[in-house]
Amino acid sequence: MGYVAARGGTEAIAAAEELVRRSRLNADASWLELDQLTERLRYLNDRVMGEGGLWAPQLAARAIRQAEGDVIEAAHLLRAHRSTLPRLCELIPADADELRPLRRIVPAFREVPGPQLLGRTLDYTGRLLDLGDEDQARAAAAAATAAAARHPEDDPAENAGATEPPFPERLLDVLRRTDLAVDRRRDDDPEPTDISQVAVRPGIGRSAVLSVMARAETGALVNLWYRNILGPDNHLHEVTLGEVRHGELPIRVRHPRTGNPVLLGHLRATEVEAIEDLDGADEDRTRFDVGYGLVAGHNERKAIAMANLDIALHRDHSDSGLEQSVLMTTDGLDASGFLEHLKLPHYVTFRSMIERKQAMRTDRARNERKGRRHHPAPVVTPAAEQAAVPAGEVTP
Amino acid sequence: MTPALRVDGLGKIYGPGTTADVAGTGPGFNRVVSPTSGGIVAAWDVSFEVGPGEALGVIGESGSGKSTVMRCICGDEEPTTGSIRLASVDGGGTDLRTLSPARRRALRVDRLAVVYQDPAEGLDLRLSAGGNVAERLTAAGWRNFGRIRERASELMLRTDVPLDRMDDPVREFSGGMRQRVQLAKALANNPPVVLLDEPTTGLDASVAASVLDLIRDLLEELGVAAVVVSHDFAVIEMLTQRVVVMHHGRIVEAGLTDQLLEDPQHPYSQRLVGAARG
Amino acid sequence: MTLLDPTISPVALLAADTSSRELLDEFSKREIRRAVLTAVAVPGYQVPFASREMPVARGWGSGGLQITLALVGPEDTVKVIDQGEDAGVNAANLRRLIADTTGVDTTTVAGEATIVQTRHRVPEDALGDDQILVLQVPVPEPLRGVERDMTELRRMHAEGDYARMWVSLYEDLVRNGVITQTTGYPCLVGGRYVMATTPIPRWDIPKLHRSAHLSLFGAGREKRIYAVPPHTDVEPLTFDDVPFEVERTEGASCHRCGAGSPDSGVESFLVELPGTEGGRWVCSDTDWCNRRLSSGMVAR
Amino acid sequence: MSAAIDAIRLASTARLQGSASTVVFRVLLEALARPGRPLELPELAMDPRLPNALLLPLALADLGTSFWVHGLYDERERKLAADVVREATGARLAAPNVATFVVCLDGDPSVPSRVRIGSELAPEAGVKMAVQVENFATGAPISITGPGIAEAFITTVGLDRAFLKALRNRNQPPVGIDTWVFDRHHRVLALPRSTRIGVVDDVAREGVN
Repeated sequence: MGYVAARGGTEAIAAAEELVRRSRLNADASWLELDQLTERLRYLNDRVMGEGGLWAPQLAARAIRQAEGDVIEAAHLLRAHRSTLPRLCELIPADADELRPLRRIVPAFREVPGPQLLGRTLDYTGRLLDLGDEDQARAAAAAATAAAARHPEDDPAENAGATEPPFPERLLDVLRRTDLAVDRRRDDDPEPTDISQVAVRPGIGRSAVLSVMARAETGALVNLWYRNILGPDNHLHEVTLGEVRHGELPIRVRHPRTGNPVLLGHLRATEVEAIEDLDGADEDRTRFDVGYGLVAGHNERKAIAMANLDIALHRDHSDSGLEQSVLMTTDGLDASGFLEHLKLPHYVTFRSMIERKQAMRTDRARNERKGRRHHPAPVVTPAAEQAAVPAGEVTP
Repeated sequence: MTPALRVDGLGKIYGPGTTADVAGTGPGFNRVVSPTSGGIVAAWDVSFEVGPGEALGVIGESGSGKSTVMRCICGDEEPTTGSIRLASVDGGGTDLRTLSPARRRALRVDRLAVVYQDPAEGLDLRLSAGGNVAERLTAAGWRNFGRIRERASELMLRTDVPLDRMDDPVREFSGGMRQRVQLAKALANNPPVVLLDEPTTGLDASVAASVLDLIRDLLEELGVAAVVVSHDFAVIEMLTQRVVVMHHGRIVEAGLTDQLLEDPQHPYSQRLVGAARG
Repeated sequence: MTLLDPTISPVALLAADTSSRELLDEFSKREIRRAVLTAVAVPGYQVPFASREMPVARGWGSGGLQITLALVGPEDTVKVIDQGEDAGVNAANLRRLIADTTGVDTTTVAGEATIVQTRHRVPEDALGDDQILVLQVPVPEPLRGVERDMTELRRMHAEGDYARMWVSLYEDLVRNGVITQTTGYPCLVGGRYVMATTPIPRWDIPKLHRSAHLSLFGAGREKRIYAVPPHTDVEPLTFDDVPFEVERTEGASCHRCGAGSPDSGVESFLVELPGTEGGRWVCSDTDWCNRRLSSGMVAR
Repeated sequence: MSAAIDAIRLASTARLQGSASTVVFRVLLEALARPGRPLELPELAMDPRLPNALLLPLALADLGTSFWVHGLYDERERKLAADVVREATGARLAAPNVATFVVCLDGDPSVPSRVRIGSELAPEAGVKMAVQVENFATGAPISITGPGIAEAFITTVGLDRAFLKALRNRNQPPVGIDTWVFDRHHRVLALPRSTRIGVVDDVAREGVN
């Protein structure tokens, strides 16, 4: 029998695909190399890996190029690719204390244990659109790249923390030592939930909620955060950031036969600890509480939103619907996929809708409605009604 | 005869406390907060029975524990200790607290109805008056639209809700009318026991009086067992035959309503009666 | 790599067979299969499953696709329809993906298929006991109209507490004189669970009731799988004295095969082709309509 | 050591991949959709020393799942079966009350009361159980009815009265045990939790049917 193409649809889709393919290749520009994406559009690449839930810089770059820069589409490509790969083992939960910082700031304190390490960030550069000469910029970039290749140790971004101890103590450790902050690090969830393996729903553990946020669409999470600051829901107040770190995190697996940890490599991650000043009537005001955020790549916005939402979720005991919002509405693929499905044909459903509109216009329906408005006094025999529903004994 | 409702040794402690904290609380100490742990002994050692067709009053000031007792009986809150039995469940042989939450909730359909002070607690204000009654009926398995309409109309008539308002959303109703709808809904499946929590508090005096008249007539006519929780002796006097007085989480006096009003024994009862008569 | 190589994990050996063309690896299929089995054993209950990302958007049939990919074996023949049409864009897209990545045979003829994947329709001809119907589900929760909180929804299903669903039908009747629910009509399955019927039209609901075939429902975005086994009650929620009404328009008949006209003796689900002079009707199940035409049941 | 290698060798015959796992799954699904009807299992390369009941976890288990093998009379057989399943699927061996899959090699009637049945809130936590029997033609007659069954019928499934009663007591849909029964003639039938099992002498006594 083989493959049977149905007339119409298949041809139309093939033609649309060909148009996409041609315009992808046929742009009036040189071919986009993957390193241009991984090295020059770093934030974009990191974001796609974070939302795609897969640390694979080269694959992410391919996805971005194939998606022509559409971030959600690129994340979708990564995730769909991951679906085809077998899951051979589970990672050993990474220890965030092993994160080697490329950047580390502590807004809450002036003098902190370890350095305030600004590192590579856009935060402090003026938002002035660079209108400089293209040729000069190209030359400057080439020179800088060549210089870095000759003396990698001079690279200020890569070696920002080289002179300091690699793992500065956390501000929170200090606060906890002085009993000013509660300890919300827990050991009752030693095997974090892998959200690619289960369907999350309210009531699922904190590790799953954190994972959902780590994989959430950045804009969605930032919006949910802001909406809860300024919008009608009002579950959040602003936190003080105890720690914002971006750095390299070692990733290990257990050897399948020996059970020994084996280092797979490093990924870059952004970690945030948010300090919350409790003010609820039933809360302990004598101590600070803490929210936690950790996302793949360099994405401070998302990690901060995550940390603030984490503590908000803890505070409202899952009573408010915020948990459902976080779990069910922040995934970029889910939201955009459902939105885009509205473009599919809906003429069966629409025909059914028209039919009901017409049914409401029939005389019968009109009479029913009219009858309701001036309902006659009922003729009822209560005894008969009671008999209709036997109220038997409950026997447990 | 098996009482329709029987409550034995009911107690409810909020906060960090344990039963050890009961010591040092109650009327004798003039406090409900445990001096040792800060636990709140909202109700303790509360026992009573209500026979079929009988109405029992529970009176006390706010904070006396009377509403806590009611919420523990109907399942809105889980008591710390004690038992609750209904004649309609296993002939009174089963403590409701041993039932699953699902079974406990299901009792509200036709065994144990509640009328709250705030109609928003007992009604879905977005639904029509008839729809609110229909919810109870469909929960009990009614599947005939015409019969549901008839039963809802009958209940509207019985609770003095004008029939031409039956299909209007309850949120458009006045407070008194909402309370009538709540009564209609509570009585939809002829439950043998009804709990009424401050059913007329917050209503204008004239509206309250007519709702009270209605409740009294319904209780007499339907023969249900009722527990009426109120801070107001006028309500208790009008609706109940027996009464228990609660103070700082304990029952301090119990008796026939007219006798207790005539000759209160406990100083707290005397104060309450005095205030009501004053 | 030898069989007894102690450095190879058992899992890697099991995974090694996975062909690179496949959209799901062996373990993903197993997880979906476990959910499918639970769904069949608990008719109408929405079984949570992990739901892999597919190369189609969430909402474009990723749930149905996952079920089909977890089902198809070498002996299968697959038919895919959207709105009743084999040529619909969603159907064409999914059919191509399924065929290209599994090598399975495809067909447009309902009777030849062992698996029929569909969006929004059940084929007009009754499926047999050797066929499986896979329905793409955008919104699996039938109670969402009366309750938004997922924890409460879970409780309502657990306790079979559907009073509020009934009340919504009551209120609908009171306000509108008819039950206005259009497609995806809520049904009680096996007397226990209220189920969302994808959005298939009411016309198709009777085809799920005590059917010879197994129906599987896949909601990829919401990560739920549910099922109606063969010979299982699927009862549309309605009051005893309010008949369940399917879509039917007085005087409408298919302009191609005549279905729906008094002398044709058959009816099908028709969709309208609007026109200036009142529009024309056509069968939504194009394969069924085509077969009527080609078998000479109707004069062209 | 040799036992371990034996298990690895046997597992290599029992590792269901690609179309083998698909066809086994399809038979298990078909059986579940039509309870009580015996179906032929597909031809497989599995070593004949391994009982067919292992096919349930072999086709469906993986790294994220757990299983338990029960067999009272032959500890070596039980141990070997468990090693093979673990080696062929990566699934963890677990206690009966938490395992995703349970394989009962001997029809011990204590088994149904020892496995997990899920809850109203999570029926999916009910166990998937495989039971090995000799022959479907033997055992206590039962009447079965429910989803997937057009008309109630009476049959035997190779299980004795005690086991069937234990199973019936645990099946309170939506919670319960989904059971596949494998016989020595390369056949399987299923009794999902939705199937109402009447043990025939009880049925007769109650005057039903």
